[in-house]
Order: sequence, then C-alpha cells, then structure tokens
Amino acid sequence: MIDSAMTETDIQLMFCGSAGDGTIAVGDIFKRAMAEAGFKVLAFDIYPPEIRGFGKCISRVRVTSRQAYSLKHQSDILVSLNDSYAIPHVSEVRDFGGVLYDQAPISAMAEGEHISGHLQPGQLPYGVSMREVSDQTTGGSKAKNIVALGFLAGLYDMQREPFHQIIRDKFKHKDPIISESNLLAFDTAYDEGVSTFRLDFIELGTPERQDIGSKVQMMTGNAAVVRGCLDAGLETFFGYPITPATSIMEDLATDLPMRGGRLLQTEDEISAIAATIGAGYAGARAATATSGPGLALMVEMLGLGVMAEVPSVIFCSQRGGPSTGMPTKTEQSDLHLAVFGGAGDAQRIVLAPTNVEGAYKCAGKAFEMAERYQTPVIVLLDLYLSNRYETVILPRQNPFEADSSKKRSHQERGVPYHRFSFTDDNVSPRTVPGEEGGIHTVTGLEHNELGRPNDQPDMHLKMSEKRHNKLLGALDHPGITIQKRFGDEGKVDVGILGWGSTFGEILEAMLVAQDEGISCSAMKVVMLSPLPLQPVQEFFSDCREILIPELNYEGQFANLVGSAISKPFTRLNRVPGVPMRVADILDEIRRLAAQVKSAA
Amino acid sequence: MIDSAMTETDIQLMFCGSAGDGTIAVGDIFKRAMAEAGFKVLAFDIYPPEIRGFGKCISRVRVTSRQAYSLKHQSDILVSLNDSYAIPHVSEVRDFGGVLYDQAPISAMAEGEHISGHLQPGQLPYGVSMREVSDQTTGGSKAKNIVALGFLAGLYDMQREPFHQIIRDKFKHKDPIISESNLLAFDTAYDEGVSTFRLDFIELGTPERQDIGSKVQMMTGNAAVVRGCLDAGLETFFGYPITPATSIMEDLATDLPMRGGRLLQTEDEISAIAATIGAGYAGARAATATSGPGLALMVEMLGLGVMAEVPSVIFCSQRGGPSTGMPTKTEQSDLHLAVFGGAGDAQRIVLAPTNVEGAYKCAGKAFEMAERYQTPVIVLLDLYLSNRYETVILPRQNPFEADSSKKRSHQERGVPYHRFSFTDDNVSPRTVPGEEGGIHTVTGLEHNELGRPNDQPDMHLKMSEKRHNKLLGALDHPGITIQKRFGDEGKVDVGILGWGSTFGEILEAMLVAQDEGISCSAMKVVMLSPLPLQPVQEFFSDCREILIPELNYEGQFANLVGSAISKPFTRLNRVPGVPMRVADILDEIRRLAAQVKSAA
Amino acid sequence: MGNLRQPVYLEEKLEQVRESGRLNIRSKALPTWCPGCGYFSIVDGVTMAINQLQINQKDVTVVSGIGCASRFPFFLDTYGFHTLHGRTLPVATGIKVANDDLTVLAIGGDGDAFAIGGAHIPHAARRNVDITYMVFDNGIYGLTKGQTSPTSVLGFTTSTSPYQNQDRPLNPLLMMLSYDASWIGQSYAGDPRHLSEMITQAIAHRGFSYLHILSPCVTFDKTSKTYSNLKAQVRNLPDDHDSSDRMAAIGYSMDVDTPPIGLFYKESRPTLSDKLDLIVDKARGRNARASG
Amino acid sequence: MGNLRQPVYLEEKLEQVRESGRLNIRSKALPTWCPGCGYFSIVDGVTMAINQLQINQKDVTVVSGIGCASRFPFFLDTYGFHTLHGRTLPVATGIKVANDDLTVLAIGGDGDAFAIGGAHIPHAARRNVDITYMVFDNGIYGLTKGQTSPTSVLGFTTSTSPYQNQDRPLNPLLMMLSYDASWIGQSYAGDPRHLSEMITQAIAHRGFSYLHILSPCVTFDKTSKTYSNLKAQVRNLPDDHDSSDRMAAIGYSMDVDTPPIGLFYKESRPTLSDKLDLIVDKARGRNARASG
Ligand SMILES: Cc1ncc(C[n+]2csc(CCOP(=O)(O)OP(=O)(O)O)c2C)c(N)n1
Ligand SMILES: Cc1ncc(C[n+]2csc(CCOP(=O)(O)OP(=O)(O)O)c2C)c(N)n1
Ligand code: SF4
Ligand code: SF4
Ligand SMILES: [Mg+2]
Ligand SMILES: [Mg+2]
Repeated sequence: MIDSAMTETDIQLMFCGSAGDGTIAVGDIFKRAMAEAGFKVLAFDIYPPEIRGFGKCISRVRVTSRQAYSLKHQSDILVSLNDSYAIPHVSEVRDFGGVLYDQAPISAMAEGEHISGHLQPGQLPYGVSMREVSDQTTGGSKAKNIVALGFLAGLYDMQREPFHQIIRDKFKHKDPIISESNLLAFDTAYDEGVSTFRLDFIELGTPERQDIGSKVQMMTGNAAVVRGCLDAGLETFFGYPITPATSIMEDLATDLPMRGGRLLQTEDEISAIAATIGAGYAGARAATATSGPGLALMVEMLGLGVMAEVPSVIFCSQRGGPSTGMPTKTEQSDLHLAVFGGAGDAQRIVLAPTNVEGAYKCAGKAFEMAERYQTPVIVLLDLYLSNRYETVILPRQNPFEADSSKKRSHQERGVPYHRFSFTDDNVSPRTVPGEEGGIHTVTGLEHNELGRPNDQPDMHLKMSEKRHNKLLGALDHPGITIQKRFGDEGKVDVGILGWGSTFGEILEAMLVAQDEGISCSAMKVVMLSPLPLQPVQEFFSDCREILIPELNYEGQFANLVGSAISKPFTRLNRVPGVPMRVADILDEIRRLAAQVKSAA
Repeated sequence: MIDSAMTETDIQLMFCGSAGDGTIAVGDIFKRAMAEAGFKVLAFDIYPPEIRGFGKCISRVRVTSRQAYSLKHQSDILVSLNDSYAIPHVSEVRDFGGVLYDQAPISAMAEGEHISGHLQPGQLPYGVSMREVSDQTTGGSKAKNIVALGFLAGLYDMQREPFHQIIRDKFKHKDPIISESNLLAFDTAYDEGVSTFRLDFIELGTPERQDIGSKVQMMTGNAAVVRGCLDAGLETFFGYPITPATSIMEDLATDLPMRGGRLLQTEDEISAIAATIGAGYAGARAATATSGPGLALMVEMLGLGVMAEVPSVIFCSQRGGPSTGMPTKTEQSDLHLAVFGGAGDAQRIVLAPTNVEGAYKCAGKAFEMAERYQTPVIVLLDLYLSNRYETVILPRQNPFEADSSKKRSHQERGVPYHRFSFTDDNVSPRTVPGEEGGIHTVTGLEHNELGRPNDQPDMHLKMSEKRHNKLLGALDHPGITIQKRFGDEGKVDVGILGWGSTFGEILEAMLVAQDEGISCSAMKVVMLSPLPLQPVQEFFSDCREILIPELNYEGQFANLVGSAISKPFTRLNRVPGVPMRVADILDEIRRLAAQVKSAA
Repeated sequence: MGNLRQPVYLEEKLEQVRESGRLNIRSKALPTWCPGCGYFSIVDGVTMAINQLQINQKDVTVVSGIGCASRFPFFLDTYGFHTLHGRTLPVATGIKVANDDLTVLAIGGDGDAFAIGGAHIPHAARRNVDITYMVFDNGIYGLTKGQTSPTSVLGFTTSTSPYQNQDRPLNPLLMMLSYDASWIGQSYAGDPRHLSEMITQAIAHRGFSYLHILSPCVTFDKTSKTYSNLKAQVRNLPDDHDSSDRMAAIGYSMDVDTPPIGLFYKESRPTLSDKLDLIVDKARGRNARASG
Repeated sequence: MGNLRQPVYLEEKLEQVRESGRLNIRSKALPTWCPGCGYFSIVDGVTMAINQLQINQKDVTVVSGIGCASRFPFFLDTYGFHTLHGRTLPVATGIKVANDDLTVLAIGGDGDAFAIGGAHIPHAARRNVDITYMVFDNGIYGLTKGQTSPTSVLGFTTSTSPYQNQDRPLNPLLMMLSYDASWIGQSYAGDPRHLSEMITQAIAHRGFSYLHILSPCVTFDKTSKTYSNLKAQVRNLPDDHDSSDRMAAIGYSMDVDTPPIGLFYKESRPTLSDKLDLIVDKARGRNARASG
C-alpha cells in the first residue's frame, strides 16, 4: 500500500453520537464529499429502534479507491459526538487509529465519562474544541458535528470545496446566515486540523480518474430499487409503510407521479399485494415493497398470483425476526417465507441482489421476469443493503425491456382463447382486459386451458408441471447474473456459497484467504427460486469443502441447498442484527482449509 | 384366505351416483352396519366441488376383519346409482367383481348409456330392479339406493338387524311411514338378493370377536380431532369455515358448549388465530382449524406466537393447492407453509397423524405440547384423513394431561418476575393474567428475560437459541409416537419414509412387497418440526435405498429430509387429488429393490 | 338420464335467454348454482345493464372473491378475475388504477364482504374508486354449506350456530354511509326489473357505487331470508326521498325489518383516478418549477 | 451528559407522578415517546382510571398493536400483550373469552385501528365484547416516521403524500355508531381531566367501549392536529345531549371540524360473554333433554 506510486485508499470512518447530535447528518456530508471527490464509498448507518428517542446513532463510511465489498470491522477513525455512546466502540478502532472527541464537552462531566480515558494503547487521541468552536462560530453547540468534520478534513488535507458545496446545499432552505456560520465553523476547524500532527498509518490517496464518462452516483439499496423500478417503466405502486422498506414507497411517492405513474398507500399489505396483482392482471407494471411481517400477510395472495399466472413484483427488505422482531436490525431470515410461503405447491421467482448495483439490476429485471414468466417475483433485500450507501455506476442506456410479455395476435391465439394453453416453454400467450378477442376469467382454483375450474387428476398434474417448468426459463433470462463464481478457478479447497448482502463480507474474507495462500473461491447465488442447480452442483464438485455463511439462525439458504444437493457442507450462521464479521467467515475458511490439508 | 377356518374378510364396495341419488347416504348406512356388525371399516367419500350442483359422488367402503391401512385401488363391488357417472369407474372393479345397477332405469336411455354394456369380461353384472322396487314399496324412486343396499345385503347373507336399526335411526325425525316403507324396500330387495347367484370370490367372513370390552367406534379424522380436543379439555375455539376443516368447528359448535366451553366463529382466519393466541396467553386451552388458504393468512400471527412464546393449537386440513386450488380434493402440499411459514427464524411444532386414531392422539397431545413448550403447534391433516371413516378403538381412560404447563410458585419465580428466564430445558415458568406476582408484558419484538424490547446481538442470539432448543424437548414428549418403523428390522434393501395420510398406502405397499420377498421397511414420521433427526438418520443407515412418497409436486417432506440429511434418496410425487395408488408405491419399491439386487 | 333433468333445464334456460337477444354476454359456462338460487336473476340484471349501457364486453372486468356469489365471473362473457375470499375490492382497485378505461364490477357474498373482506370496504369507499361493488346478501355462507354470516339474523340456526345466532347482524347500508360511499343503493333478487335498473344506475355512476342485493339461499336457509319473507318485508324507498340527503338515507338504512329498496344516497366527487391524475399534474408542475 | 437531559427529565416526571400516590401502576420502563407527545397524558389518564375504579393491577391486561400508541403496555405495571399491527381486537377478544374476570384494555393508533385493523372493529363492536378500546388518533403514522393515515386530513403533506393527501379521512365515531358499539366517546390529550374521566367511564361500561382520543404527534405533524389547533377546535358535547339517542349521536359525529368531546352514545345489552354463557346453558339444557 505504501509502496505503490499512487497511494491506494482504504480508510473507514465512524461517527458516533445521539440522535440529536447530527451524527447521521455529518456522516452523510462526509460520504457525499468523498464520492464527489471521486472515491468509492460504502456506508451504513445504525439508528436507534423505530420510536423516536435518544438512542445511539452510528454512521460508518468506508472510502476506497477500488471497489470495496463490505465495511471493515475495524474503523480507522472514530469521531465521538457523545462520549457515553462512543466509549463501547473504542475497541472497534484499529491500532494506531484515531479517536476524535470534544476536548471540553461540559464542565460537569464526571471522571471516567470522558472518552479520552478509554483509549487503548496505540490509538491516537484528537481532542477537538468542538463545542467551543461551534459556540464561537455559530452561537450554539449544534454545529459540533461540523466542527469535527472540518477538523478531520483539515487533518487529512482533503479538498475543502466538496464539503463547502454539500454544506451549502444542506442548509439551502434555511436562513443564509446558518449556512455561512456553519461554513465558518468548518473552516475554523479545518485550519486547526491542518496544523495538527498526523500519523502516516492512515492516509487518503488520490481518487481514481473518472474516465468512464458517466457521473458516478452514490445511493442506498432502496434508492437503487427505486431507480430500477423507474427505469423498468413501473406504472403503479401499492404499498404500506414498514421499516426498512418504507423509503422505497416514500421516494416513489415523489418520483413516480413525475413520470405519470400512480402510487397508492393501501390500508394494509394484503391490499397492497392484491392491488399489485390486480394491476398486473390489467397489464400494468406493478410492484409493492414490504418487510417480513408484511410478506407474511401477503403469502395467500402470492399463491393466487402463482395459480392465476399474474405478474407482480414484491420487494421485501428483511429485518430481524421472527415476528415484529428487530425492526432496525438486519437479518437474512425471510428466505424460507419468500421461497415456501404459500399453501400448496406455489413456486415463484425469488431474487436477492448482493449489493446496491445488484439491487438496481434485480429491481428492473424483476419486472421483465414477472411479465415474461407470468408469476410473482420477490426481490429480497435486507436492512443492511436497503440502507447502505455505495458509489455505483449505472448504465447510461436503460438496460430494461419495456415489454417482456409473451403475446400473440388475435388470429394466432385462436378462438376460443385459451388463456392457459400448453406451450413449449410452458408460458401461454396472455391478453389483458380491454383487448379484443382475448376475453377470459382467471381464478385461484385449478383450471383447464380455458381458465375454467377443473380439478381432474390429469389437468392438475399438467398445470402443476406448467407452473413449475415455466420458471426454469428464468434461469437463462438475459442480462442478469443468476449466479457467479469469484476467486480461484477449477478445483479448490474451500468454496463459499452465499447470497444477499452478506456476500460482500464473503468476498472480503475470500480475498484475505487467497492472500494467505488458501485455495478458495466464492459463489454468489442471486436467483434463489428456482435454484440454479447445475452451477451450484458444479461448484460442489469443484470444492473440497463448502461453507454457507448467512445472517439467520436456521440456515435458510443452506436448507434450500441441502434439499437439492445430497452432499455435506458447513453452515455458518450468525444473528447479531448487524453485518457478519469478515473475521468470522475467515476463521471458518481457515479451519476448513486446514481440515482439507490434514486430510490430504 | 379361503383356506383359513374362520374366513378373513377384505371386501371393498363402491357406490357411485349423483348428489341427488343418496349415494353418500347409502354408503353411510352400509359402513355403519358393517361397523355395528363388528368389522373394521375404512371408508372415504368423494363429493363434487364445493358449490351445490349435480356432480358425481362416490362412496368407497372397505370392510375387513383385521385393520386395513388404506382403501384398495380396486373395489370388489360397484353399485351404480347413475350409470353415466359410474361407467368410467367400471375399470376399478376387480376381476370377478360385481357391478350392481338398475335393471330398467328409464325407458329413454340411449344405447351405450347403460352400464351393462361397459362391463369387462369376468365382471359379474347384477341387474337389480332398483326403480321398480322403490316405486312399489315407497311410491317413488328416491329409495333406489336402499333397494340396492338391500339386494347387496341379501346377496352376501349379511344380518338384517344392523341395517334395519340404522335405517330406522336415519329417518327417525320423519313421518314413521317413510321409515317403514324404506325398510320394506330394503327387505324386498334383500330377498331378491338372497335368491341370486353369488360367486365365491367375494365373501364376507365372520367379524372378529369384540372382547376388548370397549365399544369400537367409527369416525372420521375430523371427528377424531374433535374428540381429541374435548378429551384434552379444550376450553375455547375460534374458527372460520373452510373445506375440509369446517366440520371440526361445526361439531365443536354443538359439543364444546355442552362441556362449558366457548366457541366463536370469527370474521376471518387472522382473527381466529389471533383470538386463539389471546386465549392461550390468558391461560386457556385454545385452538383453531383451517386449511391451506387460511393457514397462509395465519402465518404472521403464528410468528407472534413463536416470539411471545404463547401456546396455541392449529389444525390444518390440507386440500389441493396452490391458492384456492381444489377445495374438495386431497393433497399434502401445505407442509412447506406449516414448517416455514413466517418471517424470521420462526420454528414451531408440526405434527401429522397418519390415520384416524392418530388424529385423536395428535389432537390431544398438541395441547399438552403447546402448553409445555409454549409454542404454536400445527396439526396437519388432509381432506382424505379428515373425511375418511375408520373404526377406531379409543382409550377408555382419558390419555391427556389436563395441565402441562411449567409453573413455579410466586417465591420460586422471584421478584421481578422474569417471564423469559433462561432455564435448563429452555422453557421459562409462565404466569397468566390474574396471577399474583406474575405481571409481565409479552411482545413480538425481540426482548430480554423480563420481556422488555431488546435488540442487542447477545440477547437475540440467546433468545433464538432458547426458542429453538426448547422444541427439542417435544421429541421426547411422553405418550405420543414421534416416529415409528414398521416391517423388516435391521438392514433392509428398501426403506419407505412417509408422513400423513399417505402412510396407509405406504404400509399396504410395504406389506405386499414383503409378501413378494422384498426386504423392506417403512417409517412414519409424525413430528415434522422439529424433525426426529436421529431415528431418521438411523433409518437412512439401515436402508440401501430410501423412497419418499407424498401427495405433492415439490416433494415437500423430501425437501425437509434432504435439508437435514446429506444422503441421496428417491422421491415419489403424485398430485391426483385422490389418495396415492398403492400400486404406484409398490412399483417404485420393486424398482429400487431390483436396483439394489443388480448392484450387489 | 332422468337424474340430470335439472341441469339440462338450466342449459335450456340459458339458450332461451340467449335467444332473447339481450343476453349475449352470458358465457357458455353453466352456472353451478342451485336451481332457484337468487343469484340467477342477478346475472340477468347485470347482462341487461351492460347491454343497456352499451358497454363493449371486452371493456368489462368482473372481479370477485370466493363463495357462491363469487362464481359470478365465470358465467359472463367478459374479462374476469375470481380472486381470493375477501379480496375483491383491493384487486378491483388495482385493476382500475392500472386502466381507467375499464368498467370494473366487484362482486362478493355477505361473508366475503363483511367478514373476511371488511378491512377493505371503508378505503375503497372513501377513496371513491370508480367501480361498482355488488354484495349478494343471503345472510349465510352458501359455498361452505350453511354457516352463520355477519348478516345472519338474530336467532338464526346454522351449523356453526346450533344454539341460534346471538350476535346482531351488521348493517351494511349504514356502514357504507359512514364510509362515505358516493352511491349507495339496495335491491333484491325477487324483483329483476328493479334489480337491472339499479345495476344500470350503479354502473353509470362515476365513483364508488355500492349495491346491496338481498338474495335468498334456497338450499341452506329455509326460514329466514326466503323469497316469501323478503317479498313481504321489502318496500320501495318513498318517491320523495332526496338521494343527496345523507341523514335521511341514514334513517332509512336503520329500517332493517322492512328494508327499503332503491337509491339511498348519491354524491358527485372526484374519483380515485381523478385524484391520482391531479397528483401527476402537481408532480409535473412541481418538477417543471424545480428544473425551470 | 448534557445531551441526555430530556430522558432524565422524564424519569423525574415518572418519580413525581409515582410520589403523587395515584400512579403506582406505572411500570419502571421509561416511555420511549418524544417529549411533548400527547400519549403521555393518556398514560396518566389510564392509571388514574384504574386507581379510581380500584381494579387490582394483576387483573388488568393491556393489549396493543404496533405503533407509538401501541407501546403503551410497556409503561404500565399490569399484564400486557404487545401484539401485531392491527390485531389488537381479536387478541383482546380471545383473552376476554378465555377469562371473563379480566379488565381488558385494547389500545392502538389510528393506522393500527382503521387501516390494517379495520376488519376487526365491526365484529368486536357488534358482538359487544366487554373490553375498552382506545384509539389514539394523531392522524399520522408515528412509529414509521410520518406517513399518511386513514384519519389524515385532506391536503396534509407527508412523506407518502408529498403532493398532499387527496383522500377524505374516515370518520371513526360515525363508523362505530354504524357498527353498533355499545359505548362511544371522544376525548383529547390536551385535557387530562376530561380524559381520565372518560377512560373511567369507558372501563366501567359493561360491553364494548370505544374511546376516540385526539392526540398530537409533535414530531411529524407541525401543522394539522397540533395542540393549538385541537385546542381551538374541540368543544364539549352539549349538556343536554341524550346518550341513548343514536340519531343525535350520529349528527354530532358528523361535526368533524369542531369535534365534540364527551359521551356520544351508550346502550346496555348482553356482552359476548353473556351470550356465550347463554349458549352453554342452552347446550346443557338440550343435552339434559336429550339424555333425560
Ligand atoms: C381464506 C379463505 N377462508 C375461507 C374460505 C372458505 N370459504 C369459501 S366461500 C366462504 C363463505 C361464502 O359465503 P359468502 O361470502 O356469503 O358467499 P355465498 O356463498 O353465500 O354466496 C368461505 C368461508 C376460503 N375459500 N378462503
Ligand atoms: C404488518 C405490519 N405492517 C407494517 C408495520 C409497520 N408499522 C409499524 S407501526 C405502523 C403505523 C403506526 O401508525 P399508528 O397506528 O397511527 O400509530 P402511531 O405510531 O401513530 O401511534 C406501521 C405501518 C408493522 N409493524 N407490521
Ligand atoms: S348454496 Fe345457496 S347461495 Fe349457493 S348456489 Fe345454492 S342457493 Fe345459491
Ligand atoms: S413520533 Fe409522534 S406519536 Fe410517536 S412518540 Fe413521537 S410525537 Fe408521539
Ligand atoms: Mg352469503
Ligand atoms: Mg397514528
């Protein structure tokens, strides 16, 4: 790192304070400034539980020159805006990392309450006159966070301009004096920072050149979903608020009508999915978004979507479960529900992106697939992916098909119209209300090709086959990665199979393991239903040991894999409510690698 | 069979006609008379789809001296009450079996419409003057079914008395003249039957002596559930009508209040399970009953039951799916939903009885388990089990514990009361509202031992472990068979692993295979969640080949087994909407046995 | 095939009505209802209304839940969606939001509407979704063979109320008035002319129309809402009833013993689609301002 | 720890009310509500009512859904069940059916009640389940940070109605009247005395009591149902209002601009438990007849 001509950047900051300290806000200014400066950013905030209060906020921002896949467990710098909250996190600062805190917070602070007494040997204390400078420049203590930021920017010789711009933007709807005084606070602290001793262990390099021609954007997983929906031509959205999916609806509430689309906040999740399916039946691109408890309410209606072969797209951002669970914590435990939730044999398509860019891709492709295969498509996100920021490069050309449905002309369809005709690819040409010569009735009852109720053994068998087999087509759907292998090729000692947001941590762990000389490789599975069985089987054949790490207790993805593949593998399950530790995965990789070696 | 001194009975009758022909009614009289006479009876009716109409009804009754496990695919005698409906079923009559029909139905019947022209060589035609005798004796054609019955009873020298008794009983609320004229119709036909030639291939033996001292009862699976509920001291029931579960609520609506219990027909299934859980929280034994679509609506609330550790019992009688599916057809396809339906890691207990007696046992034990392990317990039935009649011997002593809950005295509990205290068996002593010193609040949020919301990593992990591990206790719950192996002991060539009502067909197939000299053995698994892993694993070790037959498309039980056991096995999936054919299972057993032999 | 006489009769009846010319929008499917069920005349009423309003069949979508009533879409030759028990309205709302040009009829039984579907009605009504919601009220669960429903009368004996129903029935008309439905009427299956006239008006109304149709279940109710009982009870709303007078409508709705039939209430206000269009306008306006 | 000053203040307030003697049933848990939230005075009202009625804490069970309002059970030292969003009433019904001796309070927000929970209210009301249902109406979704609710006023701007809410709000009081609730009242968080008086009456009523409580969300609503707006709008029901006069109550319920507070309607009729007891009697009687 220090050897390379152009310094490679990899630095992680952590802001910690109470909800009132502007903790999330300052993290936000910082990550935007870094993205503006051309760095890659990956950021994730932790809020207090839903209800308003005085809980702890943490904003973590990782700034890199090359794409990072996850947050690091250890940050380089901790900025404390509230010592009592920040003290437990001192241990998460790396050796020779820095801790910024308010030099003279309030006179009454008792012994042991100040963070400076809690630093570990090797950690660098930076006492900043946060309150003081804030008072002097703005006449109050509210700008403490800006002071901390200014100091930091000065300390690392960052360009002032992006910061100025973003601060100005932030206050643009307020009295100009607020903006000015905050800029003053920033600059004052900046100068203090510049003149402060800096240890070279932490260094901000030069960002990579932006020669891709398109502006790099920084957005959350949920924002990427919104973009994906809009680019795919979403026409109607029906939703009911629930953490951590709410912001999808909130953003669409503003953006969708701008494009002539329609959004309705329904009375509950059952109506949300029902209306989505109604709109899908009527031929519109329609979607809803929810989390586990809402998905649980939707499964009866999803079954109707399966049986009546109506397209619909459901975004489900997972949080800690079961039940109301941990609304502001992340988990990957709604997979069972997404894949198996429904009476009868009710298979549907389930996709799970692994990062923000993937969220955009899956969101858009979900509409194509729903339409093409005439089925509900569930896109599984989780709080970590929904809320985390990443710099992403979105294609300049809209990558999504405007209409993917299988249609036939009136003549080709024949009379009477057989809505559920058996075809080679098991997909029947579909008409929508208003279309001439395509009149039909769909139903949740088993039915014949015309759509009339029919419960005879042969018909039920043929229709069951149709409903299941048509989904196999999705495994070859163009323009989307169904699964992908990374790392060493060919036969390896350890293979890590992963899904969803945890795949970032898996990749990071794999990279370290490779550096350590372990022969290993990781495969992400984006389509969880139907499973891309063949590639997974091949991966099993190629890997001496297989590890499946996921953020749930029961090993839900492992269960899916196990039910399809009769070979042993190792499960790694964690339920901390926060992203998995790269170190935990790495430990397992090492253990399995050692096992392979000792067996050899 | 013909050799044995006391003739062993195994004869199956099939009545077929339209809904207006009294098809189901005559089957009912027949099976009751047979049970009364001391035979074992297994019977299953097939109705037209839910809506009233003129659909086909079939009533099949198997009469045996020793316990039978399933209906035979081929009947010995077919009684046609409507030829156009019965003709397609002629092929289901065995060689040298008999077909009874109306000799002179109506004058206008066209060529080919009469069943007599459709008999296969070797099948014996019995033209009975159904309409004629009915007209003569009752002055109308409504008693055609009774005429057919009388003829049959005469043909096989059955005792008249049980028939008379049941016919009298049937008409007891009507004008006595109806009863008398029907008896006359019966007797007239009886005499005709006695004087008719009978082939010796079909013979009714002497029933076994009833020396067990307790009256043998004939009941359906749903009736057995009701009995189990009442014997277990059910106090409150909340339900919403749905085929094929409705009769559980209907019977309880009459019987539960007689014992001082309370039943409420709720506005939907969500309220049914919510009220059940409310009553469970308040300390009552509470249950609900539904089918797949209703269970789909319940899963959010089930998750609350899991999280808040509240007892509840849910009977789910499966029908054809997905969605509204095939309401009057049987299927085993709600297993995925029962085991995995719910957001988060929401494991619960799932039981599936394999026969009517098991339905009684599981029903009662479900209450013990729900209370003991503080969890929802789902009892999975299916239309075939819910509606089929079997002669069963219920224990004379109530086999169920009146109170299975883990309680502690006020002192032992300590102050403040820790509702979710960590204990050796992971079950915390529970109090209910009204109890002194036990005040607490339960929630669907993750919580600490006191029940207060808490989403810290350690707490979530410990509580997840508690919720999952406590259920393992159920695998040793006293007085219920969790799994059981039948057939050859030790190492065998073919093992058949089964669940639910299909296990009857599995047993029959296994018995035939054994007779054919195939080394085989069958294991029924009654507890599907948590799975009795060790016995299943041992079974896998003992069997060269394993076959899992089930009435669903996706192999839902096979998926469960596969996710827990990394060994190959064979799936046998059928979705005819009617019970699986014994012959289909047998074919697979033979194929696998041959495979083992050829590999050896 | 003597036993099949009745269905043949129905087929014949179907042919008859077809021949009459006005019923070409009946599908070829044979209604699976019991002979004598009140629902037959509602099919007639709907087909007559559609004919009268000269709506193209391809532009009609009939949405239903589950129940005998909800079998309706199969018997019309229009687009149809036989959905789930209780979910008629949200599905119909989705269809209308997706395509304003469709004439959407939503149909359900009393159980489908007021038991399992109860959460959705207030919202479809207050949003003024431009659909016609017809509830066939037989005061019983027909399809599942005779259980108590939320409109079963006090004292009614059913398989789930063997000791008589003890709960007061709901008052759907009053509820609709409290939900701000913009068109509220009542009719009954025994008066096909009135029925088709009301259905025509209901469909013609721009906004959420609620038509309550009293209809006997001849199979599972021999005592309560029978043809003869209904005939004796039902009366016309007085001619001078002012359908814009909500309080008067509320008063009439409370007369459950001699249920008045006719138009209770009617009000003209923006439909959901009007409002969604307005939002699009606002969004584009705002957008223009922001970028302009 | 200057930044934590406010919660400390709440702790202190808790001590104060404890010391006042009347509030020993407040639990030791610190309400997680925003300072100034209307819900604080409702806790006071409930504790005062329970004290006044001299109900033993162990015999009180507080059931709630999900939302800021629904956090309520955690802040009382009684039995409590914090259930699911919208499922307050069926769970409360189950508890009451299981144990008649309990005083059951059901609590939810306007979203919990009238959006996701809407299917359950008519049935709890018509069955006359003997519980007290209190809906805290702030016209917004508080816990999920400020979305439109079914009682949000026309024109209100929220995160899900960035172009202003276009749908008429529901009228909960009128709905309750149409559902035949046997006790219906309204109060508001700005008048603690009135509140505790109404809560006391509601609990004392034998049957289903519905108390609508107007309560500001100080965090997400700065313009609509604020303290000052409510204060200006709210008025007392006239003294001469006869609470057995349903039509009069309906009239007052329609006055949404100047919402009247007080007892709207009250009627005495058998509770669900009474009816279930009657069924047991009938069953046993019939049984006795059959076997005797
Ligand atoms: C979720 C669900 N619950 C229950 C049922 C069973 N079910 C079908 S129709 C029906 C009630 C029908 O009554 P109603 O709505 O009054 O219609 P009717 O048959 O009287 O016309 C019920 C309970 C179902 N199909 N789905
Ligand atoms: C099934 C389900 N859907 C959505 C949510 C998210 N959610 C929690 S509270 C709430 C609304 C709260 O509003 P309200 O009932 O008015 O209560 P308030 O917070 O305003 O007191 C929502 C949508 C949830 N917890 N469960
Ligand atoms: S059961 Fe009743 S409602 Fe259903 S079709 Fe027959 S008569 Fe009509
Ligand atoms: S968000 Fe609103 S309703 Fe919730 S606690 Fe804060 S002020 Fe009260
Ligand atoms: Mg009905
Ligand atoms: Mg609210």
